[in-house]
Amino acid sequence: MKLIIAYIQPEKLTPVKQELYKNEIYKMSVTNAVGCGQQKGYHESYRGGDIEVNLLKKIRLEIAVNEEFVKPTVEAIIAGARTGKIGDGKIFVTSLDECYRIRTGETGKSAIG
Amino acid sequence: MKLIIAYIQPEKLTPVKQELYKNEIYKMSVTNAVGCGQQKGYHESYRGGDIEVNLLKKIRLEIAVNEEFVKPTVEAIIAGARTGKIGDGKIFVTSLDECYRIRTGETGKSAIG
Amino acid sequence: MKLIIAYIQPEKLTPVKQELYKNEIYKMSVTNAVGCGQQKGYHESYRGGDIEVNLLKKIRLEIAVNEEFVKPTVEAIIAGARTGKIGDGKIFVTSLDECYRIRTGETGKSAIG
Amino acid sequence: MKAFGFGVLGISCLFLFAGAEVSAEEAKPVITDEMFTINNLWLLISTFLIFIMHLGFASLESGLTRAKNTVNILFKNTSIVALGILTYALVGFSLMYPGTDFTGAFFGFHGFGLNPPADGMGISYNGGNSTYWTDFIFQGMFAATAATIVSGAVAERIKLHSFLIFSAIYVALVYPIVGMWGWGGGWLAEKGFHDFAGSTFVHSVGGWAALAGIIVLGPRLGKYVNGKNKPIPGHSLPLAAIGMFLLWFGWYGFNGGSVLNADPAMVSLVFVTTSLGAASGIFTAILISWLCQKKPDLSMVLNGSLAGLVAITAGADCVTPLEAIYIGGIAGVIVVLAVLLIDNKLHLDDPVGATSVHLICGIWGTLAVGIWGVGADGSPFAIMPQLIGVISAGIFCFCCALVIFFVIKLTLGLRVSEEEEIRGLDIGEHGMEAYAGFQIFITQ
Amino acid sequence: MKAFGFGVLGISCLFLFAGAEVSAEEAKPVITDEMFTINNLWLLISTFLIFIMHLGFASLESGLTRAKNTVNILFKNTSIVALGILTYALVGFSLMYPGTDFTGAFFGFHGFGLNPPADGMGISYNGGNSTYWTDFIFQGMFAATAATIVSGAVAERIKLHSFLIFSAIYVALVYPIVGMWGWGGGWLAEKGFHDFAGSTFVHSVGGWAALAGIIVLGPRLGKYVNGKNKPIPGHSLPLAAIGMFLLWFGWYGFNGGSVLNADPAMVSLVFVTTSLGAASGIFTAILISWLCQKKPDLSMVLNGSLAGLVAITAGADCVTPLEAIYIGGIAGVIVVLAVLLIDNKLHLDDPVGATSVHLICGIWGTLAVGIWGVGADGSPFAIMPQLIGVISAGIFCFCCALVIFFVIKLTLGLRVSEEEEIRGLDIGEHGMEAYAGFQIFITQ
Amino acid sequence: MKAFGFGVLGISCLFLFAGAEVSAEEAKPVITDEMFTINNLWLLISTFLIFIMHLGFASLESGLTRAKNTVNILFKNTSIVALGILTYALVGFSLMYPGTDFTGAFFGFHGFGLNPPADGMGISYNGGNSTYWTDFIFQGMFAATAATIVSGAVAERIKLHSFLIFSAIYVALVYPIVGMWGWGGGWLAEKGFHDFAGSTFVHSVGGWAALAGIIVLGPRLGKYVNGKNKPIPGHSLPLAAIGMFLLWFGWYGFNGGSVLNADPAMVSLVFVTTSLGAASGIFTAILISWLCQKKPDLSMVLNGSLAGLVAITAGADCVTPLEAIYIGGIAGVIVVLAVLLIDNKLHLDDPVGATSVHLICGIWGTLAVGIWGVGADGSPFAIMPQLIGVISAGIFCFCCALVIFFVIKLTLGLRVSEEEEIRGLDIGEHGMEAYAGFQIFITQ
Ligand SMILES: Nc1ncnc2c1ncn2[C@@H]1O[C@H](COP(=O)(O)OP(=O)(O)O)[C@@H](O)[C@H]1O
Ligand SMILES: Nc1ncnc2c1ncn2[C@@H]1O[C@H](COP(=O)(O)OP(=O)(O)O)[C@@H](O)[C@H]1O
Ligand SMILES: Nc1ncnc2c1ncn2[C@@H]1O[C@H](COP(=O)(O)OP(=O)(O)O)[C@@H](O)[C@H]1O
Repeated sequence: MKLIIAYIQPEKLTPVKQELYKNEIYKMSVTNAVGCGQQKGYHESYRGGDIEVNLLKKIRLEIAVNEEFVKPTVEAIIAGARTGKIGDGKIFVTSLDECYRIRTGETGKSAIG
Repeated sequence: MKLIIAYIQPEKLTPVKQELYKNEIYKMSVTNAVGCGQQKGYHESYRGGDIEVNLLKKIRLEIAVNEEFVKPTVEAIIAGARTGKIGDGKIFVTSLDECYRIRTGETGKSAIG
Repeated sequence: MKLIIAYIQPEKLTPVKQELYKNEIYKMSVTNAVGCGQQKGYHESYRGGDIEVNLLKKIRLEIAVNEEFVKPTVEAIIAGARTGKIGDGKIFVTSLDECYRIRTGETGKSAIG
Repeated sequence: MKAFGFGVLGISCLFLFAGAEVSAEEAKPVITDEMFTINNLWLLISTFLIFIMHLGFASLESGLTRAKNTVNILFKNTSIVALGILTYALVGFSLMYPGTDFTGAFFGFHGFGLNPPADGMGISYNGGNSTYWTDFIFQGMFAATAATIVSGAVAERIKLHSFLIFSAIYVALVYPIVGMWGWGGGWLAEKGFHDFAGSTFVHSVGGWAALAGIIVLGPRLGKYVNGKNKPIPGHSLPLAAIGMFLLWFGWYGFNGGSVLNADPAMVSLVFVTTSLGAASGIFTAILISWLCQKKPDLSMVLNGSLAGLVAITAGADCVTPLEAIYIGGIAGVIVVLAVLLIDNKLHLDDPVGATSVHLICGIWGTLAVGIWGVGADGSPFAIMPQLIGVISAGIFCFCCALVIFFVIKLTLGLRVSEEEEIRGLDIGEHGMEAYAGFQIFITQ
Repeated sequence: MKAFGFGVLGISCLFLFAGAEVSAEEAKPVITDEMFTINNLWLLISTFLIFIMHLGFASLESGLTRAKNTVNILFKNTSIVALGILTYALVGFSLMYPGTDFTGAFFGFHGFGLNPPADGMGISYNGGNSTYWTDFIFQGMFAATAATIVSGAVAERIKLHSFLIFSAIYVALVYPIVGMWGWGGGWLAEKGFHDFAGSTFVHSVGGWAALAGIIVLGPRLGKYVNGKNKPIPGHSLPLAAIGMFLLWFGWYGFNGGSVLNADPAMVSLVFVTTSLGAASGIFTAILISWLCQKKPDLSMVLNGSLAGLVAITAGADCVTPLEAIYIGGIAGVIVVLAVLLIDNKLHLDDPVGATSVHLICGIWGTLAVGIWGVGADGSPFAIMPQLIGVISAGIFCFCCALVIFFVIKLTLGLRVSEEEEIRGLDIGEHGMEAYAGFQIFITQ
Repeated sequence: MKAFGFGVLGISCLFLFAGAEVSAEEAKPVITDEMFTINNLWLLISTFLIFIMHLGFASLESGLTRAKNTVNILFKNTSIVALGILTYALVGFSLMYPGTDFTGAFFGFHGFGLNPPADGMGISYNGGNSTYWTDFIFQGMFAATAATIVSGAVAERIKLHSFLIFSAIYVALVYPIVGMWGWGGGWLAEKGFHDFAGSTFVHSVGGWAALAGIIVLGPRLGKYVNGKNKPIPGHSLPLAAIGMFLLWFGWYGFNGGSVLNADPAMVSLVFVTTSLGAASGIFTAILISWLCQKKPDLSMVLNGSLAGLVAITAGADCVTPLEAIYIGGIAGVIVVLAVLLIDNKLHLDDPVGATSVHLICGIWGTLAVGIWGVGADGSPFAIMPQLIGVISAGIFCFCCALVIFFVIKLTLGLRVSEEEEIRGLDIGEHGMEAYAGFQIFITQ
């Protein structure tokens, strides 16, 4: 089992979700994040003082999947989020040791979906 | 060392915390998240247009523990969060390679607690 | 590749960022979190009722790095965040199986930076 | 003694000006067109001041409750203004001021709808104080406030349509019937009961219904756990503070307009007593909150100012500025202790403190007239009529409210489902959120 | 018939008071200093009431749009007040009230700047209704509202400087020229067209420009996807509710002040019709929204109250309270259906519903005068002049607005870049955020 | 020249109406009951307008600071209203208007508490302008504003009780003593110093204390790092905009009421100059902010409007509308440059720009009277008395404020602990948060 973490542009959440649904991945968790990557920030100014904003708003996805779903998931995210412009985001994959469904107490591969 | 990630219903945070305390797990980090799982979403409407809300509000817990605490932690979360209804949530367990306490610079098993 | 997760005091974000930049770590993701650790909470009161606040505001950093950067990253975080007082925070290190840059589709070590 | 007092006040106003050569001969009509126009204008100005109190209530109540129920509260407050004005036009005005045929009565009715008399727009209609239309709209704006008071107390758990039906009935029937007892020339007026601008007839009337509501509804989920009070903080204290300031602002019309003409001595006295009552309520609420709660609680201090205002309302025209400071100051203490008692001891869940502010301080203010108040003729008011007024209005309103709430509970249901309460009434009742795009998470 | 109606109204006011022994002899000047002072004061009070409507618009519009564009909207609304008053002093007042030389004309101009006549501060200037300064500032406060209406409709996508230039031109030239047709004694006034306080001359004038704006600009990104309407919820309904209440509050000056003096009968009638129009708009909007949308939509109900207010504005002085209930109630229904039509069917993206509220209900209100309105002389108004007024003002305003928008589009550009629209105009145009420190994430 | 000017203004008002046959014979008392009632009413209306300025300050200040200190700011502003009114009743009114015994003096005192004279409610009390109660409450509402100005400047770091004690002393003693110099018939009045509604006596008085406060307190943590200015953005610009609009709204009473009667010519002139001053301040602030900061800064434009208002306050009654545009426009430029200077160069940390708006523009406005102002008798005001007034008030207020702040610093302490400042004064001083349930994270 793998845990996939992806950072995408906020406005890409809906297309990514649609791509995931197409690939039959229906479960996910989403949080807000700010990040800095290759994308440069911008400047705000307030009462004459300069504010450098280099932590940009991003959406963080967390998706736990069984091994066979890793590829479709990654592909779906890329399909939905890629524009070719800097700031498109990153996907990280880590290993998952165990998974429980709280409602039933199920564990492992069957609990994930 | 393991890192336990759990998604629970927002209103279950207090009971889960109480169960964790009972099992002598006092350290945790909490973030807000929205998620879709088996639980169906609902519809909002705004000025006559329909909005499908399928990312529901959840609480994300992150708890780093030594191996012997994994079971009590998972059990405590289940004890506090289970209602038997869809939407109760999920628990994921991943491995932790290292852990540092910033204040003292301690590492490893002793740093975690 | 490793994924470093750190919890720090909110007001330490800027110094930590500066230390990271010094060590040439430019990429990171930041989220808000609340946490309980050794640091005791405090009491609020509202209309005569007591509210115990033991989940304190923290900043959560997520930084994916190649192995050789783990040490500098951890050191930079400690350098920026340590005050010696309880509540300084924790750093967790987990393994990363894979990493993709969405824009280019690059993977692995070269995608991370 | 509102509408009923028109004549009396008109005369007292003449009296005041006696030495001022209004006209060459005393025989001529003493109210000139100019005076009529000023008096009428002042009542209209008061009308828009009272109107903005509805925004005050809406802000205060939504500020002191959770973000997930904000749309619902705003919706209720918006609806109540409309319901209040419309039902007052339909039956309320007629029930409350049924005319001299019903002097001393418990109940009177003058027919449906608005029926301006032939001279309704002239000086003669109301002793040169106002036209019939002014009379109606000024009184109509008052009406809705009573229902708004309930709205805050029952917030975060009552079904929308059930609340709207309750409010419509209460404001259309109960409010004007009780009001008629005093202001419409009914039996309480005969007894010498004095409630200048409505400590009893508006605030307690609303407060009793609030009390009935929270008893029938029960506390919000998670408010009292294992017999312990778990505070549920309001989601926006700026909104609450805006509410308080707008209420105080509107109160200048509420009390000032209740003079029912623009008499300089009277209106300026009322402005002074009203201001000092509010200021003094804030002052003592700060002190007592600092003492009892260790750290001074803004929500309590906001309540303190409203407590002072509610309390001074009954006697704003008949106490001295110094007495206004006493009345408001005592109200500021009472309200903090009342909140602590009602919430922490009695475990009656009133999210905005409506019962403490409007009911308890409304009673205090009404009784204070019996302690310090001195009538226009120089004779002090007695405490007994005040007590009779407080008790009789209390019994009537509380019983009516209980009955209406129970009937609604049995027929339509009163309380939303547990699931809806957890998710919030905004989604449950309205299918929308108050702050789209902000992250609002509430874990209780 | 505003400034033009001064004389007429002054006389009608005398007439009303005829039986009231104002003075010993009929020959004496009938407007006393006192009456002059009252009349003048009432217009000044109305002025500050109208002023606060700008805060109402600012709140309503920022509440009904996204947090990322809030600074921009507040900025526009703040600028418009200033632009409105300044351009009105420069040319607007002179274009709108060019004087009797231009009676019955399409266009008139009296010279740049403010030029008080010799008797400008005395009773004789305006039949004892107001001084020249009062006249100017009362009318000047009106002017800016027309531009503010546009602001909401074109929100979240228009370039700041382009909008400011549009507004300055529109409020300096188009608004006063059309207004002159009716209120300045122009050709529509001659035709017997009646628009008491501006259902057409303010609200429709603004509404037509709003319509032109949203046509030229196109919808916001992501609003209509594959022919489907994707709602973009407003970020703060408390702000929107504050906006509505303040607008209603200000409307008492908007309509009440349009009587142009403090005549008790007239002003109180206007207060009653205005209140009932709004209340009844809320009432029907609740019903229709509950029916059509299953769950009652707060944003629609807020629109409902404004719809009632806009509709009653044309005839607030010449319909009965009962007819006001009809007019407002029908407006409440119209506005909900209009929003559903314009947004869901026509796919014209109007974030705050400005076209539905101000344009559609402005037209309805103007026509309603032709149905129910009865003039001061007792003869009913005809529908044809009203129709002519609606159509001619519509054609003129819509064409002017279209042309101005197009010229700006071709020269300066009208719409911000896609990237800026996604990130928000606050960062793009102002380099700042409305809620620093709050987490605001919007995924569309 | 406020209370002192009563007589003069009363006469000028008679004068204006001379040609208007007020009464049959000139010998009769010229102020009728009607005129008395209107004048008095206008002052009471102004009173509630000034009252709402406190909400304006509360909103503006909390909007321009961080969410973690919002409860604290709202608390301070609520307390100040109460303290202001109560201390003004106790000593302020008596210090400020000690009566003719102290004409030309530096200091006078008329005894504790409110002591209405025998004719305090009649026409004779104040030349038919107001009753004693009106006089008191109108002036009392003014008093608190001076302290409120300080509140914003010292925000986010001052201890609650220390601030409250400072405010109580400042508003009870310093404000009325300085005010007496001009408005109470003191030595500055004798010198021919003219400050119509308080550019100096209210705004600079507050501004000097603000300056003293920020010097003694030092900047907020993290505001200037290694000699570089790090902006700390306000947490809610809608709140700040609400604040600005409400302040402007209230200013119609602040300036309009300072005419001290309802004289149509005077009050309408004041409305026009006030409106144009504010509009023009906005206009130039937009231009200069667009130029200096590249992107137009809403917080600067809000300051611009207030700058225009503060500046026009001293001469609103004695300059022409065109001059009002100049005065406001120059103020709009000054305020932006002053903020840039004070914050970016002098590194004096004033979160809301109170010193730039109230102090600097207050001085500018006072001097502008010496440039353009023309007295009621047609002779222009001289610049020297204005300069003397500015300097003497400045020295007195600044020294007093410094001393009080230092004494408090040495005894009670002035600044909260570093830890409390980081976590926020809401938790530290009040044990509560302004936005429970919202996630507010601030990393500085
Ligand atoms: N090494 C990293 N560690 C943590 N987060 C990262 C890392 N690299 C990128 N991110 C996250 O991904 C977001 C987008 O990254 P960016 O560098 O702009 O993508 P790219 O360079 O592929 O266009 C960043 O804002 C950040 O939140
Ligand atoms: N595979 C997954 N990956 C990421 N998050 C998940 C996954 N499955 C569930 N979640 C999270 O857990 C929450 C609850 O899941 P749900 O399916 O409703 O639980 P159950 O089916 O066990 O009742 C979801 O809203 C989501 O945030
Ligand atoms: N075992 C853990 N699991 C998850 N989060 C933790 C854990 N320990 C600490 N944290 C996070 O780190 C923050 C700081 O921890 P704290 O115990 O106060 O540090 P220290 O004891 O090193 O001074 C906590 O608020 C919490 O968010």
